[in-house]
Amino acid sequence: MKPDAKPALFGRIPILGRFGLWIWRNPLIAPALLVVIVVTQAPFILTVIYSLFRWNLQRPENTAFNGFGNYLDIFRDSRFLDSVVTSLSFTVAAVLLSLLVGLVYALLVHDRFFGRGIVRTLLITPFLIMPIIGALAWKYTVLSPIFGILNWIVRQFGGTPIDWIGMYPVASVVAVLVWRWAPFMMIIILAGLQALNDDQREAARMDGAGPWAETRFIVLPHLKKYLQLSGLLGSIFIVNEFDVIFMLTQGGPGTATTNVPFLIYQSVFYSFDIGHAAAMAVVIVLGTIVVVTYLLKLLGSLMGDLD
Amino acid sequence: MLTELGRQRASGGVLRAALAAGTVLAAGFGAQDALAQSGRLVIGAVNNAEFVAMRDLLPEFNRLYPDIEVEFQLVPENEVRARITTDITTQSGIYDLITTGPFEVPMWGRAGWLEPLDALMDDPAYEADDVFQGYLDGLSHDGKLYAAPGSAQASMLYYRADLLEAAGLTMPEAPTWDEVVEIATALHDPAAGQYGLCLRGLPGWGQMGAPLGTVINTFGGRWYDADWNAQITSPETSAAIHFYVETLQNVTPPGVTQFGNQECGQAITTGQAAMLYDDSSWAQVFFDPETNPHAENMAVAMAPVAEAGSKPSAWFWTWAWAVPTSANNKGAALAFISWATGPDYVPYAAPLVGWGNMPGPARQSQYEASSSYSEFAAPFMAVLDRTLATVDGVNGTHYEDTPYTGNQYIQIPEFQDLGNRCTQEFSGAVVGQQTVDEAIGKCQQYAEDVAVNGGYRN
Amino acid sequence: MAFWNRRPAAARGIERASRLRTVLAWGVALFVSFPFLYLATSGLKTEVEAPKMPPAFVPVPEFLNGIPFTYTPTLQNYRLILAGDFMPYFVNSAMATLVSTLIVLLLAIPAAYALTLPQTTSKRNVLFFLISTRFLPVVGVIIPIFLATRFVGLLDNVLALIILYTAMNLPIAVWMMRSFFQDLPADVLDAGRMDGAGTFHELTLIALPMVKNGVLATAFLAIIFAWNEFLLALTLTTTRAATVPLYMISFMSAQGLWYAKMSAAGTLVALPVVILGWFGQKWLVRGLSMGAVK
Amino acid sequence: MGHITLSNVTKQFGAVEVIPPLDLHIEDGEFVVFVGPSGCGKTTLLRLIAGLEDVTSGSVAIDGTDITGVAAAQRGLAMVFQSYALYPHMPVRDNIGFPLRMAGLDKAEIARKVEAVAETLNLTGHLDARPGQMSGGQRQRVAIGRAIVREPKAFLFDEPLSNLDAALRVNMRLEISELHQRLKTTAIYVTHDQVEAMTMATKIVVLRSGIIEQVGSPMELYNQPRNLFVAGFIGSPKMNFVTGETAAQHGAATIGVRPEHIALSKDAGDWKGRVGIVEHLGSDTFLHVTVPGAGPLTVRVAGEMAVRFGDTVFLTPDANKIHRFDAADNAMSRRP
Repeated sequence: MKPDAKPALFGRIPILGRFGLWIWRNPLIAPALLVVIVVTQAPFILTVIYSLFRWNLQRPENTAFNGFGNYLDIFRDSRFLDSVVTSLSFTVAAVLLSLLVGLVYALLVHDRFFGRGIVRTLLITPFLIMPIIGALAWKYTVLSPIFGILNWIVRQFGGTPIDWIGMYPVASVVAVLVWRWAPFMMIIILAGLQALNDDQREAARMDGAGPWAETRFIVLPHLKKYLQLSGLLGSIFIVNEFDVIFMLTQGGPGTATTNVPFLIYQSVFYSFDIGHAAAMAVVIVLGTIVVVTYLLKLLGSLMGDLD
Repeated sequence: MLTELGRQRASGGVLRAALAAGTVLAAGFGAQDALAQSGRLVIGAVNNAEFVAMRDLLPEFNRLYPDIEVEFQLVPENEVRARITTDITTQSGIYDLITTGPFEVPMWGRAGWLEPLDALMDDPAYEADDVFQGYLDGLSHDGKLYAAPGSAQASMLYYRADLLEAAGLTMPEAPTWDEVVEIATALHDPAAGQYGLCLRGLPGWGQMGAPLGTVINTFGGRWYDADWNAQITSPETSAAIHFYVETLQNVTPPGVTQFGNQECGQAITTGQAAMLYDDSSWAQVFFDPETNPHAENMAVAMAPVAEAGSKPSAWFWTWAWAVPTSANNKGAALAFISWATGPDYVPYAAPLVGWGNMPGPARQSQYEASSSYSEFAAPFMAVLDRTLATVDGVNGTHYEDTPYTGNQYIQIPEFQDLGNRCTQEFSGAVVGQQTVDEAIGKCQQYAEDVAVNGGYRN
Repeated sequence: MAFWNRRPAAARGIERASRLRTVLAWGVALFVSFPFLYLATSGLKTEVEAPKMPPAFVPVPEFLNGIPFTYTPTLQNYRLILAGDFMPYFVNSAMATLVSTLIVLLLAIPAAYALTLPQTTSKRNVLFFLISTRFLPVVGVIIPIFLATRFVGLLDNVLALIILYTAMNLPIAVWMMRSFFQDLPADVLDAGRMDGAGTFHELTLIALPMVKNGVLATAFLAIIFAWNEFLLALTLTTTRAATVPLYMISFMSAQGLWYAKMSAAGTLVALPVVILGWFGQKWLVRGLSMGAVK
Repeated sequence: MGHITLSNVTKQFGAVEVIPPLDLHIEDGEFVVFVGPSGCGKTTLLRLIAGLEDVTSGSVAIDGTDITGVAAAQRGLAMVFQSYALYPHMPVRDNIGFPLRMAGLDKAEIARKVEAVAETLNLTGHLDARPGQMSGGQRQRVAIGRAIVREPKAFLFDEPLSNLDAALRVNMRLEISELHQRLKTTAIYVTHDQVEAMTMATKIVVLRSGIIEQVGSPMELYNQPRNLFVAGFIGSPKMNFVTGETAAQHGAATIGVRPEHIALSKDAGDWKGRVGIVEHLGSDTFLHVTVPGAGPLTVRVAGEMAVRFGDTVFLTPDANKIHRFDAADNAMSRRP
């Protein structure tokens, strides 16, 4: 392993160093790299530039260089800070619950039983469905005060219909996110379970471990790596979640479910305030880098030797 | 048919000539390219029933203009605004024709983003005299018309006469808000799935913002004083917001923060809501037995006011057709406008898709279009006429001086964001995320930011 | 003492779950898939029946009408949707998805292969760079992407989506394909080199045929991500290139009688990927874990 | 036709030097076996010759031509891998024909040559089978077929028999030897099994940590190991080493005696010891005897021997066959 083999971040522009120029002469890699850089890096550089300008699409005459003014503005704006908190709480809650639920799913379906294939299939379905359709289904078939099955049940027990999304918006969004991401966690955890040597479990049984002890002392320690991986990947996807919030709550009521991506979306497409939106985007990208750095280290250790 | 065809063509012809000159000067487009009545025409419109129906009638348009290939995109209101505004402000040329309204049109006209349509007015075949002047005023800037009224509306109060009667209640012709809430409370019976009133709770300056705006006006409130000091926390404005939020909390269906124009309309046709304060374009739906099982029990009243004797308050809105200067096919766009808003559309379309799917009347002749229509239009026409006659929906119904124009909105670009953010906060207050005063405080802060950042106040 | 002594069922083997667990697993599975199953079943109702409570779950033939929780299915919603303007959306989605997936494979396979070759250096940097781009929030770059798309004249053009989806899926595809290539026995590739295969023949004649399943799995994942993509489609397409998510957002606000039609449309849109997923679930693991977990 | 010369060849993996500077000459037609414990660099050396690894410095020449930078395929060598490395998606016919196809031969000629090779290797009936359907021995033959079909200048074998079971291994050993007799093509064969080395090689190269300890014919290595390592590595059971007083008596730091060069008696001899484990092989008997002052020794006795655990026996090394080593483990001359 070379001493300088640290994880690369996207802030590190390949043309400028590290990768060395040879990579561009590698006809097998260069095209893929070029596409990714042009489509993802170039726009990000533009975003950084935009973030330094006062620029509202509706008032082009008002455009001017603004230095770090946009950054000052967004950090003074309670909406942005709130959305950061919202993003973080969604992420923490949804990731932890998804992990837990995913683990339960995985433990439920790991061993063979009647119809295991079908059960697994049903369990991963939420992850496959287009997110906006998943959200639509929840909004209208489950949570809706009028058509929703939940309120029908409530009414059977003599309750009055509840506006779930209105009254419990955060819980509603987290519920949908967990519904959608727990299968993702399950898939990775299942892979971990499959990698667990049956001999080990059998040996534990020979040594007198009951199902609980077996899970606690053999299975869970073995799964640690997999739980870490799924948790971290899940965090990165969930922190950027947009589709479900767009469809389910539009960030509301109030700003209860406005996370950073949705706030940026609103800033761009409802306020047309490019400067502020870009500043927020830069901040969230920088924030993501912290997590990604850790993730890459973890991935690196999971991948074993590279180079 | 032949005469109709001829007239449409003629109208297009005059327009073409007139517009060609203006366009060449203004934008430097070649007249030939810009005004061809052929090719691809991309329309972006709000997905209201009248435009959905219009899309279904495209074969008729194509019979008149066989060489125009129409691509009609219909999107919910909040989304359509986002997409259209992005297109217009970046001059992207996505749309050749858009639905927009009196909030944006004067600003966009001034910015040079919309084509002037005065030529359309000058075309005798268009019968411009027939169009209500009030709507045209709202769509003009500096004496130039930038959009043609497609579906016009003013706000009014709908109610179920049968339910009121059963409860021994009567509705004044021009009720106050207190009276409305009193009646709504009497009729509100959630256990039976019966709700007193539907009122837009969906955030958005064009959704909750519209009825709320009129409540603020009639309560004597305003967004800014003459010096651009935000007035959300002023006693009048604050009282209006408190009233609106509490009404939503007390007498509306569950989930009201997700109810916009469409959802509230459904609440009436499904019999859930006893009353609805919303726009006049619903009248055609509500009074038509084909589209509303309770049609014969529907009645309307003037938009409620703060107290008896207050000056009438209502919002005016027009979904209007405009041609962006960045459009690629202005000729086809104009042809479509003249078809969709011309004097022949309603008489032709109403028998095919029903009165409920007609645009809100922007032309006097729509009321006289057929005897059956005038018959069922009679109950609400009186109220609408009176509203149109007494309310200044363009310059506002404020009691106090304001530095801005606009009625249920204020005509500055930043209002779109401000209105969205404030209504979002208010909807948060409706479901108890925060107190009304907290929401008002935030809204006040946003409004102050807009005044300063927008350069309205130093 | 030993717990399993008292529980012969558990002792019989690791691979058999208890009956309680079987029931539990089925219960959870049905609960979890309820929103989708109910959506699918509502698509087969009439508009009048769809919003009715108590909910009807079970489609039955007409003569069995009246049994609680049942209804008579109809295909009228599907007929309406397919006769309407749904197909162009569907075709656009299919185009964007399939073409981008094809390009992804064309670009990712050689790159991934090169990243397993011993003479390639900086593998770690390239791989980590690639995957880090996948973690960028798309909203963070949506403005420049919109403006750039406009600049090159590709607004409302499927080509724009194809390019973006390609870039979006490339990193994962490279990671995934690489993990498959890496599992190939090194000897076989060495044998190929001894036998005179250049890199091109080594890849096409030896390595690629051996990772057929890997290619399918990669394609499968790329298809899922591209098909379900929402924000870019929403922002960059209008009419001509509009994909199914745009069709779906018209159901965001209640519009006349729309519940059954929405359900049918949602089912129709979700189904291709769901079916694909049912067949390819075993491949999901590698893709979703970037190949870190085999 | 195929003599190979390595001059001053080194190989580093990162900072680790796997092969220190090394020279080696292989004559045309030789059967050279690289042998050594695992990790000694023998496979690396083979791969350097094959061109599958690049040398860090030095040069490789075949028939006097420097081929240091030449790609593996262009070196005119063929290789048989430990795992056989057959292409699983191709039938046997295509597997064997692959190098010819890469060389651009036309189809008819490929078919003809493949048939011919299949004939010699008894694979004719299996040409359309896939490797996955064949037994280990058959796969090995296919791998060999793929190597010989292109008539290389030399064969490279990388532990080709280690995946086979014991019986098959002996068979294949003979087959490969026979093949070499017939083709007379230079062969380089890597193994960690000194029996394979002894039985097949015309020349053995003993490697340790990338360094050539000794090169020679099997018998040279057996009779005149250059140092303690070679002495211990070649021969089975292993040579006995005795140090201390006993060695000093022979004027050496260490003396080595092969088990077969010790005479055993129940009555008298040089060393007295107690019998430990006795291994009866039928043809031979191996006794593990503990001799005070000399340590544990292994003794090989032809035929069956009636001794039991705990018996006392006397051992006498064949004085002419005692190997002496100095303090640096290098062999000293035989006692005069």
